[in-house]
Amino acid sequence: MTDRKLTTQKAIAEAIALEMRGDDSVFVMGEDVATYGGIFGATEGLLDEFGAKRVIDTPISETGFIGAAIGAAIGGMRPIVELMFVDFFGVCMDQIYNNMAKIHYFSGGNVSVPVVLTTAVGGGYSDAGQHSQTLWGTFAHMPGMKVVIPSNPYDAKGLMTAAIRDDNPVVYMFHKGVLGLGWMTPNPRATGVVPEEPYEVPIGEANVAREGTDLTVVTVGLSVHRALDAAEVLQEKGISAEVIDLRSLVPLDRETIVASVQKTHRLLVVDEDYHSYGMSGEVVSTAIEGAFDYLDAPPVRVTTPDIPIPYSRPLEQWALPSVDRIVEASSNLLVAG
Amino acid sequence: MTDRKLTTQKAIAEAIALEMRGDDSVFVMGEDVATYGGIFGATEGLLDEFGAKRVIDTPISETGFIGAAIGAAIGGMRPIVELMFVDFFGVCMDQIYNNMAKIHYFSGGNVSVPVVLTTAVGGGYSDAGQHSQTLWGTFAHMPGMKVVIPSNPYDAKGLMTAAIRDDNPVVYMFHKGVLGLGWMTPNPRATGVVPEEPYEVPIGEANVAREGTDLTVVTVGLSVHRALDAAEVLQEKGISAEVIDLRSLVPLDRETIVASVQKTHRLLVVDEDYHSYGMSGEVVSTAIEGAFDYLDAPPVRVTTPDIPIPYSRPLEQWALPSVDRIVEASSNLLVAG
Amino acid sequence: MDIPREHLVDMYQTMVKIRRFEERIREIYLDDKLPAFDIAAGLIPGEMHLAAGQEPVAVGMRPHLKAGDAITATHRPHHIAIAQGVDLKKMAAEIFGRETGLGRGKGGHMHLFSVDPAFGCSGIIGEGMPVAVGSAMAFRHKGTDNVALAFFGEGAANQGSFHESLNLAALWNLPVVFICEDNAYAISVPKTASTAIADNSDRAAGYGIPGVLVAANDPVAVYEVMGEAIARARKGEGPSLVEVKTDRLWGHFEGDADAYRSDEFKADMVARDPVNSFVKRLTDEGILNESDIAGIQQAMYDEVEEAIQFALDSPYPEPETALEDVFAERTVTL
Amino acid sequence: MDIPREHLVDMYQTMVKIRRFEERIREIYLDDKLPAFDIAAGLIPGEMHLAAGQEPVAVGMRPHLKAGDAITATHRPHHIAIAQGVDLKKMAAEIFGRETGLGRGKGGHMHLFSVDPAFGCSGIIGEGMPVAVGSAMAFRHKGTDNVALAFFGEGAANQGSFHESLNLAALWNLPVVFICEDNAYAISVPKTASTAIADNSDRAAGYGIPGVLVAANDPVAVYEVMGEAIARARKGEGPSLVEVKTDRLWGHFEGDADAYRSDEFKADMVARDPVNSFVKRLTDEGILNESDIAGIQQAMYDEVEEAIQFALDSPYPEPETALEDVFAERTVTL
Ligand SMILES: Cc1ncc(C[n+]2csc(CCOP(=O)(O)OP(=O)(O)O)c2C)c(N)n1
Ligand SMILES: Cc1ncc(C[n+]2csc(CCOP(=O)(O)OP(=O)(O)O)c2C)c(N)n1
Ligand SMILES: [Mg+2]
Ligand SMILES: [Mg+2]
Repeated sequence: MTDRKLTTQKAIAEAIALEMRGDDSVFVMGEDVATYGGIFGATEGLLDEFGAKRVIDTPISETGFIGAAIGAAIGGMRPIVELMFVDFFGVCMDQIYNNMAKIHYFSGGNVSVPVVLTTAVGGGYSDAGQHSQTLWGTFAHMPGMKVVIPSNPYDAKGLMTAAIRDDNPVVYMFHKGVLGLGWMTPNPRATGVVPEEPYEVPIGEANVAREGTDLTVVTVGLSVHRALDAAEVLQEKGISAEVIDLRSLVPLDRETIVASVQKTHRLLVVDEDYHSYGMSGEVVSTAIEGAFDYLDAPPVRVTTPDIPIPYSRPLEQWALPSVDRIVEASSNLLVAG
Repeated sequence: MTDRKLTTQKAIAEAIALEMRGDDSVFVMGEDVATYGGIFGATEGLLDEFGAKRVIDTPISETGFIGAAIGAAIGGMRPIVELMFVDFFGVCMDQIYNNMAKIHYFSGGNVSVPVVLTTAVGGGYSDAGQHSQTLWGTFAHMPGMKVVIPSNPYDAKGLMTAAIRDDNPVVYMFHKGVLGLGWMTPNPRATGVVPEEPYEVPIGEANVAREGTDLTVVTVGLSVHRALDAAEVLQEKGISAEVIDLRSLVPLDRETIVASVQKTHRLLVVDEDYHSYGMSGEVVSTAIEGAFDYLDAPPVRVTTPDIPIPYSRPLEQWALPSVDRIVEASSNLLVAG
Repeated sequence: MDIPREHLVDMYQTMVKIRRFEERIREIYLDDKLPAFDIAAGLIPGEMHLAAGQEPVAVGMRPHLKAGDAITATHRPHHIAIAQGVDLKKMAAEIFGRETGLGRGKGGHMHLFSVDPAFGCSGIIGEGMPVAVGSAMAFRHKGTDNVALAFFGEGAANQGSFHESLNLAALWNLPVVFICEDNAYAISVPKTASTAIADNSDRAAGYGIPGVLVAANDPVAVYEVMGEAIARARKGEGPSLVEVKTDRLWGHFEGDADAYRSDEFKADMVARDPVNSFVKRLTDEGILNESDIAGIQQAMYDEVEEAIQFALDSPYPEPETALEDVFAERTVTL
Repeated sequence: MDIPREHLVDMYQTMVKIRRFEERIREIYLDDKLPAFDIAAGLIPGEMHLAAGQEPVAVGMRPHLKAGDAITATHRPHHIAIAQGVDLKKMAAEIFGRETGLGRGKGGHMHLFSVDPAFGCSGIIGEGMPVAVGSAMAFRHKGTDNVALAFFGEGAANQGSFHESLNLAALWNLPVVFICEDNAYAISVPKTASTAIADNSDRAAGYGIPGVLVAANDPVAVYEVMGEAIARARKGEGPSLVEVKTDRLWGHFEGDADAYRSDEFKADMVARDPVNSFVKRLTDEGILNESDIAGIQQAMYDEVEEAIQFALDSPYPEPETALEDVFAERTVTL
């Protein structure tokens, strides 16, 4: 065991490389995944090691190549296919939710579709309304695909390993803000100790990222970092926040949410996705269903409002969940009820 | 004022015809909307009256013709464009949620996109996993489009009139089970009195379909019928259920939900859409946020589980919300808390 | 072309089997739905798209297939599935929603999936074409000479996935044959109202691949063209696009009033029924005599009846099994 | 073809304006991001796709446009917007995220929308083509002779929406001109790795419409071909597909290391810079002299600077205005 540190982006690429070394049926395909190494570096270095037959640049034909990943998976391969930004899902969602996610069911369990669909999510750097969404609520709403969202390098590697080895379709969402890319706003939490050997982080288990006693903050992705930062501010105010990193929306680890709320009696959900009809409502409902009698105040949601993500920085920064908003909502929650 | 009765399907077609007579910029386009009159009859008779220039059969090119509706709307038309089944959204969602729904915002309010997107939703007749979904949670999750779902002929006509006259994109979902089609399982609630003149049902106002005092059942679409039927059964058991037909998911009439729950102290949400990350969670959260202190028991959800909708009748009927499931959940809810 | 007798007989047999299957499904489907048609009622509820008339497209490829080839078909899949040799009993059981069905009753008639032979279909127009491209990628990776076949209607040829799939297959020189079943209608919309050009086979040029038109709804013509296209793909020479002008004898789905096609059009179709034309030809050419034909019919009818009986004898799935098969168990663990 | 002098001058002027605009945006964009590039920082945050080198595609159509024509462009939209005459100040203000911008700061550089002239663009590849088809439907309905133009990259030509849009426009004989800006790369992926054939203009045959290749990155060549295509559309003779081989002089977005293109490739592009070639030609042909050129440059530089100054002087929107403009007020009431 070393103390080697990696960025999240390099941790993802390493997990893929390790699986590709061990399993000839694993291959990578997508726009700019080969020569460029992935716009967000998730496939960096793979072309050099594995060559153009296993690391394949595609045309801009998401329906075509994601559908092809399905066919290849049915045919015995384990494709990792990249949808460059989750925002582009609208040109190819049929293949994802109606085909990839349902074939196993339609076949009564006879056909497996072990595709890993990687995609970049999230805003905060003024990439405007068609390049800043998270949309995890949308993917998690539709049955048949697992949905994982790492927030740090360790989980990123372990979840990728687990995703590749899983016989089910797994949507693997990486938030641009947690990758540790050189051209994004620096984020110390995007670098961390990552074991060199392969390991799995089990899909469907939330992580208590910080223990606390006064309220539970449930979140995912970059907002985990915001929540951890907010927890430090809150600590100074004498408020002890427990931070839960869901890591996986499907399956959702409802037990961990409920247990934490039963302990803290208060729930704040932080969700970078749109406010309504998404993750925040599901987490609130989960807590209500499992811990109604324990709650001292109604759960509160800090989310992106139901607006397209605006471009201009003051608008965007105001709209997305921030440390300030979490601190404020937590403080209010503590005096409510 | 006459007592003329219409089916929901004919009420929709009548609303369109009335607007087309009054406004030359209104036109209809979609697969099988002209000669066939719409697979679900929503455009029946329109070709005969308005001709092939205003009632246009399209190729199977949903991205193409829904995108074209956007261009036509920006150019001053008021297109009504049909996506035959909502299940097909995956081949064209980009045009819907990234383009139609966002242009007004991106333009800072300068460009309007008055498109009505009609689409059939719902299951219950063994049309299997790619033709039975409701997916309203998916559409309602993404900002910039209104989402309406009539449950009866009167609302169907009034909401269609309001949708056509609205300067915003409106997704108009008609549940196949409420249309009163001759080839569907007969449904007496699918026929009702409809005024002959044009009128609007305001978008964003829920309807208290039945008043009650013991619990609130919030639902939409065909499940309104199921809930009303269940309410009658419950009445016999001495339980008085209030049934709220949301009619519109965007905007969502949160006030009516909250007011009802404040009155009854108990909430059951019935949602034919998938259980997680959708409408049911949003309604529960709305009640919690607005009526936490009034609730005598945690809200309960009767939904379609997170599985693709199965074909075989015993499987499908078991999976979709039914009168029995509503009665049972309501009865349990009354003794809970 | 000199076609081996057994191929001709095989194609004829399969045509009879397909037609019989479609007829029986139709009877049973309509039986308990008429006079008051209720789509949700009866032994076979839901939509039903039958392929009577399109048998030549299905059987023409049959003699050229080999083990391991993969097929994707459409919402109108029975003829193709039968021609590829999908287990008829399990297929019937799926259509009847039984536990013994290909998908344990979860898929129904638009969602028939078989592992061996590798067959899949779909209720979404154009959904299967990209999947066939992926099957071909797997073949190439494994170094087999298998071929993937993607069937689709002429209506589907205006869907974006057609374009993307043909470009991908051509670009990567993959062993895929794309077969357009041109029955001139997409539900009620005639091809003239959906397609800017007369023949989809001409669109092959946009991808630099061969595009071949089979202008007759004739198994032999299909056999010849498909033979070449499949051989080409097997040899690693890349994809082709084949278009067959065929006839959908019945409505788009059962229960369709079919008012959008003229009586004359429908009468013409019946007059050129490909099963009749083919049997006539085989008789004229002395390949089959009347007793051969009777024997084949009997055998095929029996096989179909046996499959349907299997379905009828099979139990419905338990309601709670609806929750199963959403996710596969992991096979690989630490 | 005999091109009126004022058209040549107009095209040149516009090229200079475009290039200057792109250069200034680039400077300002990079200025406060380097040496430690942070995409979220600076006066212009976010992605920035500039079109230096592609000016001929934009200016060649310009003299043929008339009031009311509608254009959809891509994620690389500035050159087209400028050539169509979109308000340069409001456009700059939008790029700088100001309240006075075309979209009140909500859209940014990939989402520039103008009502008059009718211009829109998009961050999604292939999204604008269907919209242009719809603009043309509106023109036809209103009985104007306006034309819709859809610009897209050669990468976008492999997206399903290309196929659907061309088929629809051809089928309905609509006044649309589809213009493929073939700069040989889609981010890092060369056309040879994305497109099964050499020239997208050849795909026009799949829709029965004219497909014309402009093999030179030259405004005059574009002018001629676009003149014909636009005239054809105005006369009601239907759509065309035009493909122009052009050059993206800089990276895909600012900050792109552009390592996927060889130094030689890049040097060749610089050597054939279309602004330089065009000015040389105009000088050689005696259409402009040195003082004309200096005058034009000064005027264009001034206009660009004025627009940027307008943007810089404009306030940022108030944060809460993020909640506005999601929905329009109803105009029609009971
Ligand atoms: C994406 C999508 N759009 C529309 C439909 C509805 N639909 C089902 S079959 C059909 C017609 C298909 O025509 P064609 O491809 O010619 O096949 P055919 O039915 O003639 O065999 C349509 C429009 C669908 N299933 N999927
Ligand atoms: C549907 C979709 N897929 C992928 C992208 C990411 N993307 C942005 S620009 C681009 C390359 C576009 O290439 P091309 O169409 O040739 O235009 P160019 O950038 O060369 O002007 C890609 C892949 C996107 N924006 N939308
Ligand atoms: Mg057809
Ligand atoms: Mg390009």
